[in-house]
Amino acid sequence: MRAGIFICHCGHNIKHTVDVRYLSEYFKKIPGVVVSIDYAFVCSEPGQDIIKESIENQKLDRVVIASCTPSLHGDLFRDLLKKSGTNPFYLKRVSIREHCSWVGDDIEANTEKAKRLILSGLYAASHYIPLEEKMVEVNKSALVIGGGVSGLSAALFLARMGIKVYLIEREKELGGHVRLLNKVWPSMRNGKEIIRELIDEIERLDNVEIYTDTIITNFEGFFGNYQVTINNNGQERKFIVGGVVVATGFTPFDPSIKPELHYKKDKRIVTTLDLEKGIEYLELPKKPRVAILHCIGSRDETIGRSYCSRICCINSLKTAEEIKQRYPDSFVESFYMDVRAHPRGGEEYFESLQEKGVLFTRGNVAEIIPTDKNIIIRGEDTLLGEVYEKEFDLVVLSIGMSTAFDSRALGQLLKISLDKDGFFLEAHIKLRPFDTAVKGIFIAGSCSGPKDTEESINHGRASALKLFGMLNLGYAFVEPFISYVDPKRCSGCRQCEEACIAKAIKFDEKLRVVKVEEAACMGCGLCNATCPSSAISLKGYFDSFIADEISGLLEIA
Amino acid sequence: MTDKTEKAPEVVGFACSYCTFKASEMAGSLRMKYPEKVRVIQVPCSSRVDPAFVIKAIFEGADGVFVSGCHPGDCHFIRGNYFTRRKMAALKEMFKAFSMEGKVKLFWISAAEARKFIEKITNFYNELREEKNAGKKN
Amino acid sequence: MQEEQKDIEKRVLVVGGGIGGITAALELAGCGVKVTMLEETSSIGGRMIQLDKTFPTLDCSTCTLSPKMVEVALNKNIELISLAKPISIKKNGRGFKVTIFKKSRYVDVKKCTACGTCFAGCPVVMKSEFNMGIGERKAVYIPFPQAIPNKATIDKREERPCRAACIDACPIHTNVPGYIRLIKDGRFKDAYLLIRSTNPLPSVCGRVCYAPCEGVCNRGALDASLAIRDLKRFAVDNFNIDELPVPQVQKTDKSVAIIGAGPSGLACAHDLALEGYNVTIFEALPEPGGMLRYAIPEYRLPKDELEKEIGYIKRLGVEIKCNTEVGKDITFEELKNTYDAIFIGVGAQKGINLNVDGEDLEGVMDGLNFLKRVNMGEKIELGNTVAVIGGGNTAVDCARTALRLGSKEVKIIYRRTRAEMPAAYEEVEALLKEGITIEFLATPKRFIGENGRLKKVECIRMELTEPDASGRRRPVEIPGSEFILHVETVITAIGQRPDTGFLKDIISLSKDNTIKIDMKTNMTELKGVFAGGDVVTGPAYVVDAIAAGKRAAINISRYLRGEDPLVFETPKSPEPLTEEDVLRLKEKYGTTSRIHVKEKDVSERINDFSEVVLGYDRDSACLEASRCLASMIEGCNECGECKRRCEVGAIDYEMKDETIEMDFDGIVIAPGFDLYDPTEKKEFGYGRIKGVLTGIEFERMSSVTGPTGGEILFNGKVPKRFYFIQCVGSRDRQTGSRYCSRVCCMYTAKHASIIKDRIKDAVVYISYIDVRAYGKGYEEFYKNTQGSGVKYIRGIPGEIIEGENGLIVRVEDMLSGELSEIEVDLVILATGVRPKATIKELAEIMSLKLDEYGFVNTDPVYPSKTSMDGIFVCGMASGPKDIPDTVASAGEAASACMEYIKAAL
Amino acid sequence: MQGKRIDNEKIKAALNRFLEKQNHIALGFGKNSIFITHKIYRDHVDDLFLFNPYFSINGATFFYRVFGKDIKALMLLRPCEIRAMVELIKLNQIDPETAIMVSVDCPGAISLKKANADMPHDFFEIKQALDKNNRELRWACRFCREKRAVVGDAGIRIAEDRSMWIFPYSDKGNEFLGLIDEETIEFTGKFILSEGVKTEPFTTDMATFNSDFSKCILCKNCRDMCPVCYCVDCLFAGDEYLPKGDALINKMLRTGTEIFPYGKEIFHMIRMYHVSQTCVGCGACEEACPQEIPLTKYFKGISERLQNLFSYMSGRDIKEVIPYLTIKEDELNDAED
Repeated sequence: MRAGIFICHCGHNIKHTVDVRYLSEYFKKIPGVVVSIDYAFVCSEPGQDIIKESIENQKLDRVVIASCTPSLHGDLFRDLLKKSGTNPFYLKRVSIREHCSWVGDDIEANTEKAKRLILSGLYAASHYIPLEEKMVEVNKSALVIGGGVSGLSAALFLARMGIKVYLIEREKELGGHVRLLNKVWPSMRNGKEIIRELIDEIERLDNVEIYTDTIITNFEGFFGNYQVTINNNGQERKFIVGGVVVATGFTPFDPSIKPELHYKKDKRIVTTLDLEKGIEYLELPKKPRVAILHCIGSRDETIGRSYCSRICCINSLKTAEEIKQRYPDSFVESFYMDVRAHPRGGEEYFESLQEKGVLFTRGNVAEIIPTDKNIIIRGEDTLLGEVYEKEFDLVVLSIGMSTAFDSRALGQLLKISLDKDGFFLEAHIKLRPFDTAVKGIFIAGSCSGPKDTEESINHGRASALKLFGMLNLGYAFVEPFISYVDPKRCSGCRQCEEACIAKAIKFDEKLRVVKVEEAACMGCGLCNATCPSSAISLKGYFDSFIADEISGLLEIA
Repeated sequence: MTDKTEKAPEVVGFACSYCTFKASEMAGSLRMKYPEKVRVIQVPCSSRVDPAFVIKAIFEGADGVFVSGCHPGDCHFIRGNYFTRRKMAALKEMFKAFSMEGKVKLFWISAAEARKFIEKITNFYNELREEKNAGKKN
Repeated sequence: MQEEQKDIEKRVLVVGGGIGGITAALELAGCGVKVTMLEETSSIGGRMIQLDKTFPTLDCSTCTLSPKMVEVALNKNIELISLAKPISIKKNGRGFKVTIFKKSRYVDVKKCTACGTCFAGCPVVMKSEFNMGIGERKAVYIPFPQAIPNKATIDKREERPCRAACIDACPIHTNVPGYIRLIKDGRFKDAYLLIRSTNPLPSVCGRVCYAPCEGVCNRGALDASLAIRDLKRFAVDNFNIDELPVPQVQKTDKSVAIIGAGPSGLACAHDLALEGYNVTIFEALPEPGGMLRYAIPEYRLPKDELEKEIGYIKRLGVEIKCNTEVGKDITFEELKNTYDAIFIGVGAQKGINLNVDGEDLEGVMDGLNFLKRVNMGEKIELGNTVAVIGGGNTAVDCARTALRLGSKEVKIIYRRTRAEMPAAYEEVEALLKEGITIEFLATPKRFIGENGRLKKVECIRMELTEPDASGRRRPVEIPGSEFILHVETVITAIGQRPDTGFLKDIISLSKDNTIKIDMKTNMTELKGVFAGGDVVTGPAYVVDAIAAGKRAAINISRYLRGEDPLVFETPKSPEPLTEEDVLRLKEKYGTTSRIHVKEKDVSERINDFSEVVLGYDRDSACLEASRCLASMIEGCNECGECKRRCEVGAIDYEMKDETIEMDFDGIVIAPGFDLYDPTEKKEFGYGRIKGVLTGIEFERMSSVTGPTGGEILFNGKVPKRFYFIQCVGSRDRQTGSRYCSRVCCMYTAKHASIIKDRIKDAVVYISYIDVRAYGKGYEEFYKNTQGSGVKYIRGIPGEIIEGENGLIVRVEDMLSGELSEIEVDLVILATGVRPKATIKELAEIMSLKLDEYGFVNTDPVYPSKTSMDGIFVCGMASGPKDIPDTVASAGEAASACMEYIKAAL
Repeated sequence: MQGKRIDNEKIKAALNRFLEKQNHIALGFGKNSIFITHKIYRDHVDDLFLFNPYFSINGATFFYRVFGKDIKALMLLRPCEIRAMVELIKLNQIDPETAIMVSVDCPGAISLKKANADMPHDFFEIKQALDKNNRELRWACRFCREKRAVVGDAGIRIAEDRSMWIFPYSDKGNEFLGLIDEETIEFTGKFILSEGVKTEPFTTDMATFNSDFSKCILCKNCRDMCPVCYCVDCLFAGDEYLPKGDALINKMLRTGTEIFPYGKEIFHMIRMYHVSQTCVGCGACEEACPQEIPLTKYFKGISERLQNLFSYMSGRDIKEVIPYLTIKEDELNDAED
């Protein structure tokens, strides 16, 4: 080892409470250290020149820079090493500013601490191996699961960007639930029309293969190279894709789960979705009295559905408007807990319906009693504190969203997790709402939680973009700090595989050892800490580095 | 070192890059003070911390070791710190069996919690110092 | 491959560095597009970084966002331009030609190391935008520790009205505008520390400095110059020097001997001690202080004050050996052998003789010697009539001392006129007030005595010649104008010169006994021997001596470290204001008169040696300080403190705002949002009633990165009762915003749960219309908050009034129908979202259509599509969104932009 | 509970039937010249002992990493041995298809180290001998957590009425029961062995640890004989924890340590942690120790404490996941200090 140690004064910032001169002298005596220099500003241009010259003249193969915290200056020093002709991963940065000179007052103790920190950095660096930023090939093709508005948007985007797309849909027809909507709020355009536009556009492109009436039967591989087997109407097909967008949508809540709603038992009790087919078939009187019941299958802990379905308040409003339009003399009353008209324009819509005479009554309905003549609704108005009993000709249930019926099975196949409600779990609820723990698999639309049309389109396209970014070049850069298996040491116990969050570890049945799928590895190091013999280890954070780092901190040097 | 009458404990900490190490950086930029004998090793995720490291540190002279990561649910690697929690809970149980509870600590310190970082490690240090010096006097 | 190459060359402009902009930029960069990101403030992060925690997981906002911000900084495809905004956009084919205005940062980002030295010293304290005004920041600042770019910014808003001539006039370049600003802001301790940072003897200078600064003060051209010295004294008097800590410094093994414990020696010792050298001062007299102790009378500079200053220098570890005269008690050679460097600062302490007859008479004495004897406590009988010869400060001091010693008639004889008197103006004023007369244009010809004792002085009248080539008017005798004065004592004070006898044969001296030094290095001809102060320059002022000592200290330190000496640049000469400036400033700021410092009554003060000048009280000090022109402006006033402190030379006041032109293929705008200012909702009393806050203010108050470090404090106490009001400025026709802001329900629930978590016995009420917990996990969060004991009240309060023990909220609970009055400590208004003010500007230059509220118009099926082809919008700019929705919309905008630029191929 | 009533001969017959097939082998207890010991039967069983009064090694120790030979092995072993095998299956060291694991009620054993060949081999006789003379019962057996044959694919249990039964616990177990010429009937009686001894959580201190381990010579026999220490290349083969050669000299020079062998505390502590969830407490390590260090006390004590933390028991059920490999979001909420 020919190590160079560069200790930065950072002006007064380090020098003030750390005896840098003593340190540079001290490290000159450590075996393996060829250069030990303290300098006013190592990051300045003359400072960088000193490092560069030292590397070139002294043939340094390890560079320890003791200065500010590693996150400052980004890649500056790593690039410097590269420019000087050394592997950039021979660099060790030791923070003696944020973690030493700034946090202690005692010069003697600080100097001692800095000495230990640099020493442990040096020990760690002595074990360093050269790393490289590798590239792996990825397949420029994508699988989009689900042909609803979200999936269609994703597929269309990917196809437009030149990615080969396999779009599969479990139903016989594309379009998902939007296809069933008479009017899509807020544009009030016909759902079928919106879907038609998307499909027309997709069909115009020659790089999309559409499979309806299709399910996935097998799914293997890793980011960049997933092997998919589908069953298309009885026929098996196989293809390879680089990544996946899951947009399996939702299943509308079935109110017959709650017998007290009398759904399907009484024709006069319908859901908002039923009404999308039109009102005419209901044969209502000229001045119908209509009740709209919010939160059916949502915010209801008695059936284990505590979540809000996000779309049903607007759906209720839309229904009310439609009834009012068709029957101007109708009486429409909406029974609600909170009117969640949060989308853009929603509040104004809510107000306009109030103006049109739709009555909004706060309070859940306690009882629905169908009689021959009409349907009696009993409940308590929580605003007025009065118990009411009202008669209606029609009761509309504003139903929420349930998870897609096949989520669990698909999740198991794709190795992606579900949340407590059975929707797909995102990597981070705020900032990574489309990512899953598995690299190259994205979730979009209502399969990760209830969303309206606009949000589903957003999701579909945004997750498609993310996938496109990963597939675009046909290859992907692999992080240098990923796990690596020494096959000679691996016992094949598969503990790492079981624990791996990114599911980036694969077992080789023949050799009986595990293998890291480099493109999929996130670089957390959990596998390394799980393997009892450290046969799998995280590059940049090998056991030997950290073990010696510990020694450096504790040895009486 | 400076105080000759008192033995200062050695503390080694493992801090995850995304939360606790960031908090320690922030503590530095805010010039908060903590004992010089507390030194931190940066790891990508607290789940990289092999309990063997902790054991090694303890038997090579550390009086206390702490492992600190993101709050449960906040892990950059999605679930890494839950594994840390299991492993460290077990390790702490093991140390408890050896009547060495208090030598190993697990903290959740987010990137913004520089103050919590200081509080936690200073308290830890003080506990260890008391213990170390009480032992000496007896 | 060919096609991909083209892709890579595509450029997209992202306007706004909040979570929306960051997401869009990262997504685009991930697809190989070159992204230029503009952020109007000095750091990206937007609103989200201000948040403490995010709902519904209550995870830390900093933790989740800062890695993304770092990613932006590291991504090689993203160029981040902070403090910048587009000012014009022209469509150029399918692409755009954009003119970008780049406000200058005044800090070289390449050099800045984010060490924070600059803001520690900056005297201009401003409200922190990051902390919503609840906390403070300096005019040079990094908004928060995780800022990207993590570089300092100088908040300079306008040019300083004056030229800060004071700084240039001061030999030690005291940061006058800085400490005056701090006094104005009531930060007396900071003012003291700022003065102290360049001046080792501030108490002395606050009393006896000749204040060249005041002479050149630009305010003087408007009305009257600032009372700079008196303000300094005020700052000094308000600080107990015993509280000044001794900084820990690294000791070196080098030692320095200083000869003379006068101002130059003390200053030199002070600075060297701070550098870690072992310093010993050798002083011939019994006490340290030199002229400060032995020449300046007690009534001007109380010995206690001097003692304190010297005491601190001793605390720094400087050893002062008194009664040790070099050349007598110890040889110079010995010093040279024992010490690594020597500084000679023995001053000029030998009075100059008049060279007239009778100077040896009893009753004729040397002024310096006289003062020294008095200061040493000797009782001197002067008789009733005393004449003092000379017009300098020593003469004035002698005269006033004589008066205090009991002489009835004290007269000064000076050969020129009042205008030429070198003594300080106010000293002469004080002297005249005390009843001392001055005989101008006269000079003694001889002293006449009887029995060896002085009886009379024969003087002669003088007149001044026309100015000579140097502009000086020399006095010449008027022949035959002799006259006699009857006096009992004459004190001569016509000048002094160094007493450097002990250096004879060691160093060559000039005629007037001064030592020659290399003015660049402060070194004498002997290696390692330095000199400064009166012994070099001849008699000068205290602050000159201090400056000389400080300069010598710098080069002694460099000499001992083996570095090249620092060559001192000739200081910039003080600049006066131009006449136009004066007129303009007069109009702008008006004229005021100087607030004079209080003095002791004449009748009282002439009886003893108590201090004459009494100093300012707080109010008058602040008032006087507020006259400073440099303190009139908001933001940086270029006092130069940061520049002086920055070790990498990153500060550049000369930096100019720039406009740059760039070409882009597509544009994504994510300007974000503003929050509703609830002042107009009078019933809630925001801005009027203390204790009514907005949600974001509470956010900063409760944030671990906020000014209190996460402790919820109000008036220094932990509040227990909270009242949240939702829908303030949302769903509200009165304020013209019928829309729902989408985030307030949840952030209120979040605040409530944070309170419940941190303050166990807190009582929390939330007024609402509908609770819109629509997002993933939101409903559960709302239910948990309710479950933790937070009381939800349906209905918005009608009024908030101040009660005896807090605020009284009048509200009708629409569920129970009860009208109640609830007493609470804090009321927090969940203010709604408003379109960002800059959206209007952007819309104008980009020809975008806005909706009735001012949000950008979009199409629900193409959620990021604006009315301008190629410009896409995301985040709150197109209507309220929470974070996940913003992230989704940013992704969508990026994808639309990708499609747009792809289609251009 | 449905099972078959059996005796030694019926088992033997079933085994012989099992061994008729190609590649079928059986592992049980047989006799070497002096002692009852592990024995592999290839095609015929003659001297089968269901109960072994001596404990020398854990049968699982040598029966892992058997793959791809199409071998089917039938194990008739002690519960602790079967439990170790279950853990090894979880650790992918034994192909679950390879082994049919039949546990047998264990009367306890004496250490082979201290044995004369005078022990009986009948369950009751062994039990009686050990009950009478408590001194000889191994420490591990005295505090055995599971003597009952309730683990594996099937278990041979002794009833209070001295009758012997076999019960299937899995499909593989049923397969083996199929070879026994007996009707499956309902067992209604009581078993002679009841649940294992409940012990207080193990507690010690460093002083005791140091004195107990002071004699350690770092021969690592304990590791080699541990059934669940399965790694092909041990962590301690590297220099990170137990430096050797140059690394050792470096370490000595750097730390000033003179104590030799270096790092035995680290070795035992880390090993203790490594096996904490999989240790079955069989005490094979102690049998292997030449220095008579009471290893079982530590390894068994620690592992039981750590397993209890996750309500886990090694070898209980093949479907239980080793606790370090899985998580729950809502657990251990007091783990933070």
